[in-house]
Parts: sequence; C-alpha cells; structure tokens
Amino acid sequence: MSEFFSMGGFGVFIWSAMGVAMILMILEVFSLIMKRRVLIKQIKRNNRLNQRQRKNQA
Amino acid sequence: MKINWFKYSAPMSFYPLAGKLIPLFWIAAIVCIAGGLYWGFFKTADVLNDQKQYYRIIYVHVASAWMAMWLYAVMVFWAMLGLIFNTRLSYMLASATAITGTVMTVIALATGAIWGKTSWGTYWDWDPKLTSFLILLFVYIGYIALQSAIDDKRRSDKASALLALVGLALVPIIYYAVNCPDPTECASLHQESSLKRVESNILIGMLVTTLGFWMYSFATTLMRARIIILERERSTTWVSKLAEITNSERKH
Amino acid sequence: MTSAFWIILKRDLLLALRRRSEIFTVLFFFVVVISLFPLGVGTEEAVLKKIAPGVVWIAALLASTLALDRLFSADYEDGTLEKIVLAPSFLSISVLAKILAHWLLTGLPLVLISPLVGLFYHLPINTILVMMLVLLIGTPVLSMLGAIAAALTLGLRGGGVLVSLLVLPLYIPVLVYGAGAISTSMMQGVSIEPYILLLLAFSLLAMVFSPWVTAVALKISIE
Amino acid sequence: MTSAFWIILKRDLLLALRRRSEIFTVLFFFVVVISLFPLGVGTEEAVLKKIAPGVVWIAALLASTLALDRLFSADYEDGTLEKIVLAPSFLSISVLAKILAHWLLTGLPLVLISPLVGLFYHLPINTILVMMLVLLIGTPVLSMLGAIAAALTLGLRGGGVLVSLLVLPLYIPVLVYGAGAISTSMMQGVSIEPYILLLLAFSLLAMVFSPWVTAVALKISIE
Amino acid sequence: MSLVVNNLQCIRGEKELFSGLSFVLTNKQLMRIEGQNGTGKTTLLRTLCGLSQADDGEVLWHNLTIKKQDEVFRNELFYLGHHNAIKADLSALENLQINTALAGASYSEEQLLQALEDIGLFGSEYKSSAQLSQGQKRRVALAGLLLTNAKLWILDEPFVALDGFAVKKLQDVIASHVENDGTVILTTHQEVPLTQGKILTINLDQSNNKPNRSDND
Amino acid sequence: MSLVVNNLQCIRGEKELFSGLSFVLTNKQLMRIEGQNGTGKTTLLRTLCGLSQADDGEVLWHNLTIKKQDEVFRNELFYLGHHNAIKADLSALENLQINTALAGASYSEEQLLQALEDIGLFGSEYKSSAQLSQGQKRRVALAGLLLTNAKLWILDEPFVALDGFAVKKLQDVIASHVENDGTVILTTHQEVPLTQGKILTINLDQSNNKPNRSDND
Ligand code: HEM
Ligand SMILES: Nc1ncnc2c1ncn2[C@@H]1O[C@H](COP(=O)(O)OP(=O)(O)OP(=O)(O)O)[C@@H](O)[C@H]1O
Ligand SMILES: Nc1ncnc2c1ncn2[C@@H]1O[C@H](COP(=O)(O)OP(=O)(O)OP(=O)(O)O)[C@@H](O)[C@H]1O
Ligand SMILES: [Mg+2]
Ligand SMILES: [Mg+2]
Repeated sequence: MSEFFSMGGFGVFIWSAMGVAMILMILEVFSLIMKRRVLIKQIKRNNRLNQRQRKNQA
Repeated sequence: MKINWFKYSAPMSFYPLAGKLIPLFWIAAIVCIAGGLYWGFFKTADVLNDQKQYYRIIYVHVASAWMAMWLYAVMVFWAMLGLIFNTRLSYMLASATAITGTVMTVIALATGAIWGKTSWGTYWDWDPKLTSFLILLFVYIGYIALQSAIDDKRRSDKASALLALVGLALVPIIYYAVNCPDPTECASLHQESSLKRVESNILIGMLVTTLGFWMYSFATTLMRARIIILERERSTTWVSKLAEITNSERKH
Repeated sequence: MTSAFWIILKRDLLLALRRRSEIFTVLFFFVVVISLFPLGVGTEEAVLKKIAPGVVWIAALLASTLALDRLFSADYEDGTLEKIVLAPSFLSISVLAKILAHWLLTGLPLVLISPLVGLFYHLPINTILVMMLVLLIGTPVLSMLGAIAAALTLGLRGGGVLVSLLVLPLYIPVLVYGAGAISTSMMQGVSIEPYILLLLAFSLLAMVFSPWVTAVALKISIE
Repeated sequence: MTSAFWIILKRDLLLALRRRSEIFTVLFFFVVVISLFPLGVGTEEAVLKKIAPGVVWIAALLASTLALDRLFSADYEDGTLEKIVLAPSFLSISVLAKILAHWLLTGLPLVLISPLVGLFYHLPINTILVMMLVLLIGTPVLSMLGAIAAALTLGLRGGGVLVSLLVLPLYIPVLVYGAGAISTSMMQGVSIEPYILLLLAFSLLAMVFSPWVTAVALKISIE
Repeated sequence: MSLVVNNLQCIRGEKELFSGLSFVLTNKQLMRIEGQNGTGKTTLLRTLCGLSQADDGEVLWHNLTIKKQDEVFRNELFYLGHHNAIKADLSALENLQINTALAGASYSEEQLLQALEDIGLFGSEYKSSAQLSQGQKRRVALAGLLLTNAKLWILDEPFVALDGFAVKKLQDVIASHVENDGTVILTTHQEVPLTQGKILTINLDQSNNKPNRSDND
Repeated sequence: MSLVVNNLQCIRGEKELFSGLSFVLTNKQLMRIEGQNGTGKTTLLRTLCGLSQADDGEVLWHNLTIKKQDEVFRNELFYLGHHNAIKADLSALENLQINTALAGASYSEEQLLQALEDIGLFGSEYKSSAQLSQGQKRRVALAGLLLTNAKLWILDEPFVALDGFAVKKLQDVIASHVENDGTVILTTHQEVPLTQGKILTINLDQSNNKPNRSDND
C-alpha cells in the first residue's frame, strides 16, 4: 500500500499534482454553488420587498 | 425530434434546459475522470517502471492542457456568435466558458510545473510550450478583467467579445513567435513528438480523463451560465416564478 | 473625408506641443529603463550586448503603453469623442489620425533616441542602424494594437493598468522578432531579412485592421 | 481627527473591492512585465539571474506609477477632493490615508507575488527572501514620492505621463539600491545590510515629509 | 426633410425608460422633451443621434434609418450633450475652429471671432479654455450653433449654466433656426419661453409608470 | 455668528474680478450672488470657503480670519460646488454616508435613507451612482443638506440639472435653514423664488467695469 502511495519516490509530486487539480476544480464548483445560493437569496428578498411595496401602494 | 434552436437561444427556455442537463454532465464527468484515473493508476503498472512513475501526472496534465486550449476556441465561438446575431445567450455562454478555461489553464500550468520538477529538476523553464500557456493565461485574464471592469452589461458583452476576436487573430501569431523565435527554424513542438511516444495503454487513460474534464467543463459552464442568467434577468417575471425562487418563500 | 484626418492629426499635435512635457516624459522613461540595467547587471560588455535587444524593445513597449491610457480617454471625458463619432466622415479614418499622432509623439522619438542605447550597451554601429530600422517598423504596431485596447477600456476605472494588461501579451510577436533582428545583426553571416519581412507584415496587417477594429470598439464603448 | 483617516482609508479600499479585479489587474500586470523579459532577452539561466533585480524593480515601479495617475485625480474630477480639503481634519492625515491605501493596493500585492519572479528567473531561496524584504521597504517610498508628483500634476493634461516624468528621477535611488541589494544577495560574502539601511532611511524620510508636502501641493493644485 | 421615430424603446439596466415612443418631426418644428430627473431624456436624445442603440423601434431621417446613412445624416445634425467638447489646453477660438471643422465646415477667422463675440465672449477668444468659467465654456460650445448649417439640432439642457443674456441670445438663435426651416429637439428643466414656431412636447413621465417616481408628483 | 468680508479682491490672470468687496452676513440671512457668466461668482464662493486665496482683503468667521481657524470654521461650513462629489462606483447611500462622515458627523442608516427618500431618490438608494442621471446625481449631493448641522451653506448653482419637484424641495430646505438661524450664500442663474427671510444680493457685474461685458447689457 505504501508502495503504491510512494510511487517509486515520486509520490509527493504525483499526489500533489492530482491534489492541485482536484482542489482547483472543487473550489470552482464550490464557488459556483455559493454564488447561486447568495443570488437566489437576494432575488427572494428583492421580490418580497417589491411585493410589500406594491401592497403599500394599493 | 427536431430541436428548435431559436427557442433555446432565449435565456428563459435555456435556463430549465441547462438545469436538466447539468446532472447528466456531472455523472459523465465523475465516471470518466474516476475511470480514467483508475485505469491510469492500476492498469498500467507494467508500462511504468519505477523510474518513470511520475509519468502518471500525465492524466490530469494533458487533460487540462487540452481543455484549456479547446475552451478558448469555444469562448471565441460564442463571442463571435454574439457579435453576429446579437443573442444575449451567446455572450453569457462566452463569459461562462472563460472562467472554466482559466481554471484549466492554471491546472495545466501547475501540474506541468510539478512534472517539470520531477523530470527537469526545475519548476519553471522558458520552454516554448510553457511560455505559450502562460500567455494563454494572460489572454484569459485580460478577457475576464475587461469584462469585470465594465458595469454596463451590454457594453461588457460586446467589448469582451471583440477582445476575444482580436485574441483569436493574434494568438496564432503569438504562438508562432514563441515557438519560432528564429523565423528560419522552429523549436520542435514537444506536443506532436511526445504524443507519438505515448504508450497506447497510457493513451487510453489520458483520453478518458480528458473526456471527463470536458464533461466537467460542460457542467460548470452551464452552472455559471445559469447564474449569469439569474443575475441579469432577476427582475423579470419568469425568474420570480421559478420554483427555486418561490418554493421556500412560503416558509417565511 | 480626409479632412477629418488632418484636423484631428493637427489638433493632437497642437495639444502635445502645448504640453511639450509629454513627449519628454516618454523619452525620459525610456532612458531610465535603459540605464537602470547596466546599474543592476554590472558593466560586463558581453552581458550588456546580450540583453540590449530585449531591453530596448521592452522599454519601447512600456513607454508606448504609458501614454496609451490617454489616447481616447481625454477626448471621451470632455465630450470631444462624441463630436468625432458624429462627424460626417469615417470613424476609422479619424482613429487612424489619432493613432498616427500617438506614434509621432511616442514611437518616433524612441527611434530617434535609440542610438543612445548603442552607446550605453557598446553596440556596433551596424547594430545600431538595424535597431533604428526595426524600431521604425515595429513601433507603429504598438500604437495600432494599443489603440484597440485603449478603445475597449475607455472610461473605465483603473484604465491605465488594464490597458497595459490587455495589450502587453499582444505585443509579444513584435518583441520577439524585433529583439531577434537586433541580436541576429550582431552575429556574423546571418541575414536579418526574415525578421524585417515578418515585422513589415505585422505592421501592414495591423494598419489594415486596427483602425477599423478600434472604431468598432469605440462605438461600443461610448454607447 | 483620526476619523477622517479611517473614513478615507475605508472608502478607498471599498472602492477597490468594488472592483476586486483591479487589484488582480495590478498583480497580473506585474507578472506580464516580468515574463516579457525572458522573451526579449533570451532564457539563459545566468543572464536571467543577472537581470532579475532590475526587472523586478522596473515592474514594481511601473505598476506603482500606472495607478498613481488616479490617486488624486479621480477625487479631483468628481469634486470629492474639495470635500476632503474642507473636512474638519488635517489634510496631511487624509493624504496619508490615501497613500496607505495606494500602497496596500499596489505595493503589498507585489511583495506577496514576488516569489514568482524567483521561480521564473531561477533565483535561490535566499535571494527571494531578500527581494521580498527590499520590496516591502522600498515600495512605500514609491507610493509616497508618487503622491507628491500626483498632487503637483493634478488635473493637468497628460497627467499620467507627467507624473512619471516628475517621479522617475526621485525613484532612481530606490531602484538603484533596491536592485543592488538583490544582486548583492546573490554574491558570496557581501553583506546587504548597507543597502537595507539606506532603503529604510529613504522610507522613513519619505514617511515624515511626503504627506505634508503632498498636502501643500494639493492645496496649490486645487486653487 | 423629417425625423420619424417609430415605436422606440430603451431599457437601461433593468428599467424600461420608455417604449412605444413614436412621433414625426418636420421642419419649422421644435420639440421639447420633458420629464423628471432620470426619466430618460438624455438617453432618448443620444438614441436619436445614433450614439446609443435602441432596444426596439427605429429612427428615420429622410425615410432611411439613421444607421444606414451615416454621412448625410451626420452632416445635417448638430448635437450638444452634457459635455461641452472643449479642450482645456486650447483657446476658445481654436476650440470653435476645430469643432466646426470636424463637423465638416470651415470658416474664416473673422466668422469664428464674430460668432464668439455674438455669444458674448469678446475678450476671451484667445484665453486658454481652462481659465474660462463654467458658463463661458458652455458659450464656446454654443457658438457652434451660430455657424452651423445643420438642419437638425439636438440639444441636451442647453440653458444650463448660462446667465440671462446668454439664455436670451440662445433663445433667439433657436427661434430663427426654426423659422429658417430648421428642426430642434431639446430638453430643459428651466422655464424658458421658447419660439413662436410650432412646439411639440413629449413628457417621458407619462409614457410609463415608474414606481420610484410616484412619490414625487 | 457672522461672516464678515472685508475689502476682498480677486485677480485671475490679468483680470481683476472684483475688489473692495465688503459685506456682513449674520444668521437668518441669505445672500444671492448675481453676475453674468465669468464675473467671478464661483471664484468668490471658493474664496469664502478658503479653497482659493484672495489677492487682498480678508474673510472673518466669528471675528477670526478663516485661515487661522480651520477646524471650527470647516465644521460649520457646507460647500457644494459645480461638481457633486459623487463616486460612480458607490451607491447613492454609500456616497451620502461617506460625505457626511467626512464632514464630521455620522448618521444611522435610517436617517440617511430618509434623507435620500426626502430628496426624491426612493428606489435608487442602492444603485451604483454611475447609473444615475445627471439630476439624480445632483440630488445625492444635495441630500447632505437635509442632514448637516453646518450653519453656513455655500452653494454654487444648486438648482442646475434639477427638475421642478427637486427645485421646490431644495427651496424649502434652504428656507427652513435660514429660519433656523442659518446663513446661506448661493449663486443661481435660474429665476427661483427664494425664502421669505432676509435676502441680500450682490451683483458682481456692477462692482467693476469689465470691457467684455459692456456689449452684453
Ligand atoms: C499545450 C499544452 C500542453 C500539452 C498538450 C502538453 C502535453 C504533454 C504531453 C503529451 C507530455 C508527455 C510528453 C512525453 O511523452 O514525454 C507532456 C510532458 C510535459 N509537460 Fe506538457 N503539455 C502542455 C503544456 C504544458 C505546460 C503549460 C507545462 C508546464 C507548466 C508543461 C510541462 C510539461 C513537462 C515538464 C512535461 C514532462 C516533459 C518530459 O518529461 O520530457 N506542459 N506534456
Ligand atoms: N487661472 C485663470 N487665469 C485667468 N483667468 C481665469 C483663471 N481662472 C478663472 N479665470 C477667469 O475668472 C473669471 C471668473 O470665473 P468664475 O468661474 O468665478 O465665473 P462665474 O461667475 O462662476 O461664472 P459662471 O456663471 O459661468 O459660472 C472668468 O472670466 C475666467 O475667465
Ligand atoms: N448603465 C445603466 N444601467 C442602469 N440604469 C441606467 C444606466 N444608465 C442610465 N441608467 C438610468 O437611466 C435613467 C435615465 O437616465 P438619463 O440620463 O437619460 O435621464 P435624464 O432624463 O436625462 O435625467 P436628468 O434630467 O437628470 O438629466 C436613469 O434613471 C438612470 O438611473
Ligand atoms: Mg439628462
Ligand atoms: Mg460659476
């Protein structure tokens, strides 16, 4: 097993390459999800405000 | 079944369609990447003896490098479409593609640098291909910087599309200049020569991973496009009627 | 039609003459960059000769970029640009006039002062002549590509840095072949013709497309 | 009194955050300039090591200068500067806030990204650390001297270029000693302490005088 | 000669400023565009000139959309926006000369000086424009009106910053232009008695209901 | 509390704009400065604030020249020039908040929002100021008047670019300030019915004879 992870002494490099790739990709997806959440929350708040405004005017 | 392309070029109909496609692309991406890496790590032991174990970096390295270049072409395609037909969706897709392209470029550069440390003993060298990739990164960054510097969406769409087009015209020239600093002879492009040297066993893993990266790019691009649509159309009625906007509002 | 060309060219030169300092600044910046390297690198003749072509070109790129920011934005801020766009002549011709003025004010002075580099870096006479020729052919490309970026970033905050960021990568071919020609001229028996031809080709290509692309970019930007 | 300091500092940082891309723009501009040199000068490791100190400082200088133009002129054009001058607090304190913001936005990022230069130019770890230290001490001087020039050229045409003209000669000592420290750190057995001390002295001197001089210059310029 | 506006719509950000705007303007007519701050007057004028793109509808000049006939249309157009198009480094005379030349006509120095004198800039002709007061700069820009042959004048708040004398002068100039078969479109918040020609008015407040305006009336 | 102007003289270029200008202004007074374009109104206002230096004479606030008492004077001064001091990248609310804070006072968000609503910017509070129209930007700048505690208001053409509603609102604000022991100095070319308080007028045209004016009257 440790044989597999050490990869003939190149383990550090190989795993860090894989790690960098994965981390960057996961970060991208994570930021997308967070952005979407924040945005939807904002839109909801706006809509609620608008509705209240319309009610007030009516 | 005939798809009405014109219909889907409207953000309103594209939004739900993209929503349906995203999970499919995610499944494909995970399957391909996992499969490709599994093949690469467990089915090629005989090809890679101990001295060349570092070769396994190739799976992510080449996949991201190819996607980085390919996504630039895709981005320019959308930008051009936008300039010609003035469809908002094309611009949105262009800017959605740019960021995934940048991420891929960074991954290619980072994994390439790590590889360089193992095989050349240095993280960075001014090899033509590395240099062209660095420049590709600059071009991507320029596109994104221009886009985010302009508030007016219509202007930022058009201006960055024009920049992408100018880039399209100049990138080959830049690539040529970097590769052939002496116009009478070009430095050998290690891409072609190296691909031929790659064992077919490794090639399979590489190709499958690349396919996975491509699916990943589809998924993230569509996700980002949906966010951009929501952002820009937030005050329209169709957005306020979307399930994700209306559902939890009742809870409040 | 062509009259707009002359009006704008004359006006830009007149404005520059009113503030002669601008021309000197570009020159001065060029000289400072040029002279900083011998200070840092030391005065070994071989090393200096080696870096001279690159340093000259990079100093030229940066100097040309410095003034780029104001190329259209001054006109934009005071409303003159709207006048130019609404003038009854092709916008691309007016743009060409502005580009030409920019080159006359930032490119040409560099060509004229470049022999100084030869002096600082111990270059042979022949190389100095090649350097001047190459700068003469290459610097217009800088102005022309720069105009596109300047038009795209019109009126944006932080325009100066952004414009350089956009434009410097695009300058690379000129840099590579411009510097290549100068280095080659220091070798024995190698012809610099291919370099010159390539640079000429870039220059022509840029001349054909850039005014037009810049005009489109301007129209997008002022909307 | 100090509250004006915080208000202005916070506002300038807020403005920059609104355009987060702007900070990155400065960073990437730095990286672009850094990577142009190997393309022009060639990629021999020995040569690269030689020119690295000069390159780093020129790139830092440019990045700092390009953003300088807007330091006061943005506030001047929209009338905010009059508000600041008429605010019930010392002008030099408000000025200090603006200078600090400028450094945080253009100087500090460069310090943080400078190890990349080490990577590109094959510098030893020790030199990289020296480079960071020297940039940390030296870049504030750029912002502070730059502020004086920016205040003097306020609202003048070609301000961006003129500012560079005024400020370049003032920067030269920082460049020379800054680059000198980095080169020296690559030699064996030579101490870089004198360089560091000189830079520190410049830095302190600038910190004491520049806000005050800048305030005076501003008052003259807006009259 | 007529300006025909068909079903024009402009959207800025998320807000529709106006839509379905149609009118015809022929010579000897003056149109005043009214509306509160931020209702889209400037946007409308810029769209009529072709500086901004409409989101829907079209603008015709001589029965041809303005996009198709750049030269002719722009030869007959005089536009004055919020900015004065004055270079601070040039004198009033030089500025006027360059601006008229750009518009396609060249005048002798006497004509230019006369125009400057008429608009009340006698004594400041050779001064660097940086030294002119706000109203004086505006006058330099307006001096172009005394010289131009353009048929269609589009003026965005021309009376801003002008003193009584200059306002009077400008009114006269506009009136005589309208009488001489000209067409004028302008916006102004100031109450200015305008010409005796035919005056049309468009009020952008009415064309659609904006929530953030309702509390003002 | 009073503003005393003694024998003030300003020369710009080679031209003497005014000289021997003296007046006293106490609370509950409003002064309107009149004069044609380029007679030196802006110059006078800037000199009163201390932004420009007079060539002769002095300006006293509480019997002390304004040069000697920066802090106190500037705390009691509200100056609005030709420019609005609005950052395009910040929202109306943020702009107002920063400008009031710079002037030395801090207000709660409700107060700021209320001021914006009062001046007719309801619905645009969070919009980036780049997207506001000319008149809306001016309103943001004027919103500061609704909040400030300053006694002395110096306003250079405050009515420019405002529509009818905003002009009315601003008149009211000025009137109530004058009533509440305030002092106002302003210039305007527009005919605006001003407050019922005590109004002084200075006409810079008369104070000396300028050759380039003679042909205008
Ligand atoms: C144009 C995009 C690129 C493609 C298509 C690509 C492809 C490849 C391929 C197929 C190989 C295997 C070569 C072999 O069989 O020996 C390889 C090796 C390598 N690549 Fe890339 N690469 C790209 C960009 C980069 C970048 C940007 C970097 C560095 C930042 C990089 C660094 C390396 C290194 C260090 C090796 C090992 C070379 C050796 O062992 O001889 N590559 N690349
Ligand atoms: N630096 C300068 N050199 C010479 N003359 C100047 C300078 N600055 C201003 N002037 C002159 O001073 C005069 C007064 O300008 P000011 O801006 O005070 O006028 P104003 O009364 O406010 O006019 P407006 O009603 O147009 O705003 C103008 O005639 C102008 O030409
Ligand atoms: N890029 C933009 N994004 C969003 N909204 C914008 C943008 N540009 C302008 N607007 C909005 O468009 C509206 C119209 O602006 P415009 O300048 O045409 O008004 P106006 O009628 O000329 O007003 P004023 O009388 O104040 O000059 C304003 O409400 C403004 O907020
Ligand atoms: Mg307007
Ligand atoms: Mg004035």
